[in-house]
Amino acid sequence: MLKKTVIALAIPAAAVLLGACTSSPSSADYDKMTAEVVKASFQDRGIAKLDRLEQDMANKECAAASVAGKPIEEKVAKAIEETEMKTIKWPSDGKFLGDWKEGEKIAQSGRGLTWSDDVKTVNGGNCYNCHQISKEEISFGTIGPSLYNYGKLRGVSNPSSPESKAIVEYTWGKMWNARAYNACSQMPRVGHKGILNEQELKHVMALLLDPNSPVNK
Amino acid sequence: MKKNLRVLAVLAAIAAVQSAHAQDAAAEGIAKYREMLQDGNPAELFEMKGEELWKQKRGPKNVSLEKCDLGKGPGVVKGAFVELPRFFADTGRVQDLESRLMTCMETLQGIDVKKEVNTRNFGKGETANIVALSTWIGAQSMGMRFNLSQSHQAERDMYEVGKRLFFMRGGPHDFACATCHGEDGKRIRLQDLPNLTKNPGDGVGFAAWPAYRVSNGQMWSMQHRLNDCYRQQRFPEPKFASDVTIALGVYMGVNAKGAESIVPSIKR
Amino acid sequence: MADPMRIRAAEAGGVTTVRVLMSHPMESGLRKDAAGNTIPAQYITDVVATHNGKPVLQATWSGAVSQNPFLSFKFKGAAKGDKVVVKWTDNKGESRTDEAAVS
Amino acid sequence: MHISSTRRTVLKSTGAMATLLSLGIVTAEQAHAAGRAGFDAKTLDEALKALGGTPATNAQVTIVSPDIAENGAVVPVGAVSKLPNTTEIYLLVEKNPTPLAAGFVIPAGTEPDVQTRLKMGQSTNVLAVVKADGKLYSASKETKVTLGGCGG
Repeated sequence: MLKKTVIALAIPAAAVLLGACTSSPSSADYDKMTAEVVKASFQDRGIAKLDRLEQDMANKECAAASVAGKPIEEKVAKAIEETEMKTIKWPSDGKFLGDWKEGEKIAQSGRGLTWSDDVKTVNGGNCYNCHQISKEEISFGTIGPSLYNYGKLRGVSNPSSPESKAIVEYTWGKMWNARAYNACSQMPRVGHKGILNEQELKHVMALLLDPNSPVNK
Repeated sequence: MKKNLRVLAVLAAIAAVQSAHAQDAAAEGIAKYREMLQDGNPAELFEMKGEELWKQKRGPKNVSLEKCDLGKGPGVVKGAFVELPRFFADTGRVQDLESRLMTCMETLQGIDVKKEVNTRNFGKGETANIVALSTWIGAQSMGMRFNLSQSHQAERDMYEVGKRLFFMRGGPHDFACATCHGEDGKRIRLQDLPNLTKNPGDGVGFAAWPAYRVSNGQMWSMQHRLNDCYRQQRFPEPKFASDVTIALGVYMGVNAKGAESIVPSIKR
Repeated sequence: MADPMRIRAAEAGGVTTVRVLMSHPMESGLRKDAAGNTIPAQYITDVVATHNGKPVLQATWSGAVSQNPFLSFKFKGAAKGDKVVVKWTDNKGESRTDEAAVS
Repeated sequence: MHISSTRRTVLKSTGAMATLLSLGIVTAEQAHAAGRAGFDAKTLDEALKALGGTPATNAQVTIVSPDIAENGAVVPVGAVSKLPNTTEIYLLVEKNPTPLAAGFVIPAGTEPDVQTRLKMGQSTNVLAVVKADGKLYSASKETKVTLGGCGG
């Protein structure tokens, strides 16, 4: 018998091998094939290294649900939310709000963490890419909900009052790690992943919750 | 004729934009701006260069690309673009337009393209030549509708891999292609985002690249478009013509079945 | 060497519309590169279009004209088949001349 | 087929002004002075002064520029004049570092109707100034320049 030669190319090889024994590959086969393709295709560039492709439970499960075209199982979602909730760090000095003017600048900026940035690049919050925030900025995205009048609509007239405590804490937690509240939220885990630091998050908090911020006018 | 088709496709795209945000004056203003830009698309400069490169004798073997098989037989250009990526028996691979051009440049002309192509500089050398060739070849299918084959097992495999890549979340921001391109009617800033999980309509998404980018004066082929998507996704870099880029091309191209190509288009 | 222009000249009702695309970086001299160094100015300063040797348009430009410039204008008196010649010159003295037949 | 209709010839030359001179449409002095007057001006007023003074607005002059530009790098701008004997057209972008962006000489037989693409650093007034019968007239409109892309 002739020896079979395995072709070095991942995809056609897989097709030939799988085609020999089964009519079509299973979803698990495709997951494996995808992993091989990813491994062969990506390369480090600048600060964007290959370790960024490693997926934690939250990303793996949410992506799998999307591929299957089904909502994530409730049990899995709960497990993700519990894990993510534990990552939230509260302000070290107990103060939640900074300067809304600084917050606006951070919300405007979409910079940082790409391979064309370097470690010195100051990260932006990317907020306007997905959300309406202040009325003045007409160039806003719609991937996330509008945050115009965020504090006002939630009845926050004094962010340091006891009545406002729950919404202030929720807002902080949501920005630190959105997936503690919604397992497959599309929003970046801004605090948890170190996109913004504690001080920067406080400024964005002020943009959303300070009654003097244009957001609440 | 060609010009009319282009204008019609653009008007349809603009009409779609306008109805989606009828009450949004800003969006309407931008649609008007895009309409104004249609006359005099610098992509035509790249088309000219691409046609010349196709017919010119080049490389160690000093031959043209006129015998290159883009899937419809040697030398057949018209209609090839709207059927790519596809499986090629001679290489045993599914290839997109750019990777197929690399094969032709290697085998016909003897150019060591693998060493030449460089995602670090799409505007130089053989990489720029592939962009120009893609622009011209794409333009020869203007007004035609996407119709990718899924008859070969390798093509079906690439679709399934592409789908998984499309939803794969990673990097510091947990972004996937689907973050921006998984739903209808979304925008990033003021840019309308096509839903690439289905046919997003004529002349949008997969049916709009190669495109001239006015923001930087560059002509971008799909390889460059995907490269920059991954940059903005904060992922590491996909290699030029790697299987990740081809699988995503198959996923988007198959989903876009029936969409009319307006390539080469003009973009922000 | 600069890449060729794309010139289209179409006659209708005695009026010829000329549309020109030029391949040029149109660097204003005001931009900085990633390292913070000023990118030297290089832009088209003069454009001249002629029909049968007679000038039909002359343009003087600054670096504020967009990269890969587009220019459109209309003139009377050309017949189909006539030649329209366009020439640009930039601030570095580089130039390019191309022509097209009126269709 | 359109591609082959553009024949390419590269000519060595000493500049477009030389061509104009040799063609006899400008004199040597005009070539020198008219050449780039106003292009160095840093404000709209200075630029207008260099062109010959403050123009009167006139409804026969039309400036074509979009209400909103998705990208300031490429903004379609044009001007049309219905004034008889229009011989020059200028396009100015008020808030650019040097407002005068382009000038056009319109010989007899050419219509005072030109279009091009200009760069704009921010939202600004865009002006068309035309010279007709030796006098200056203008039209202006505001174009908003938005931040495109993802802010990165």
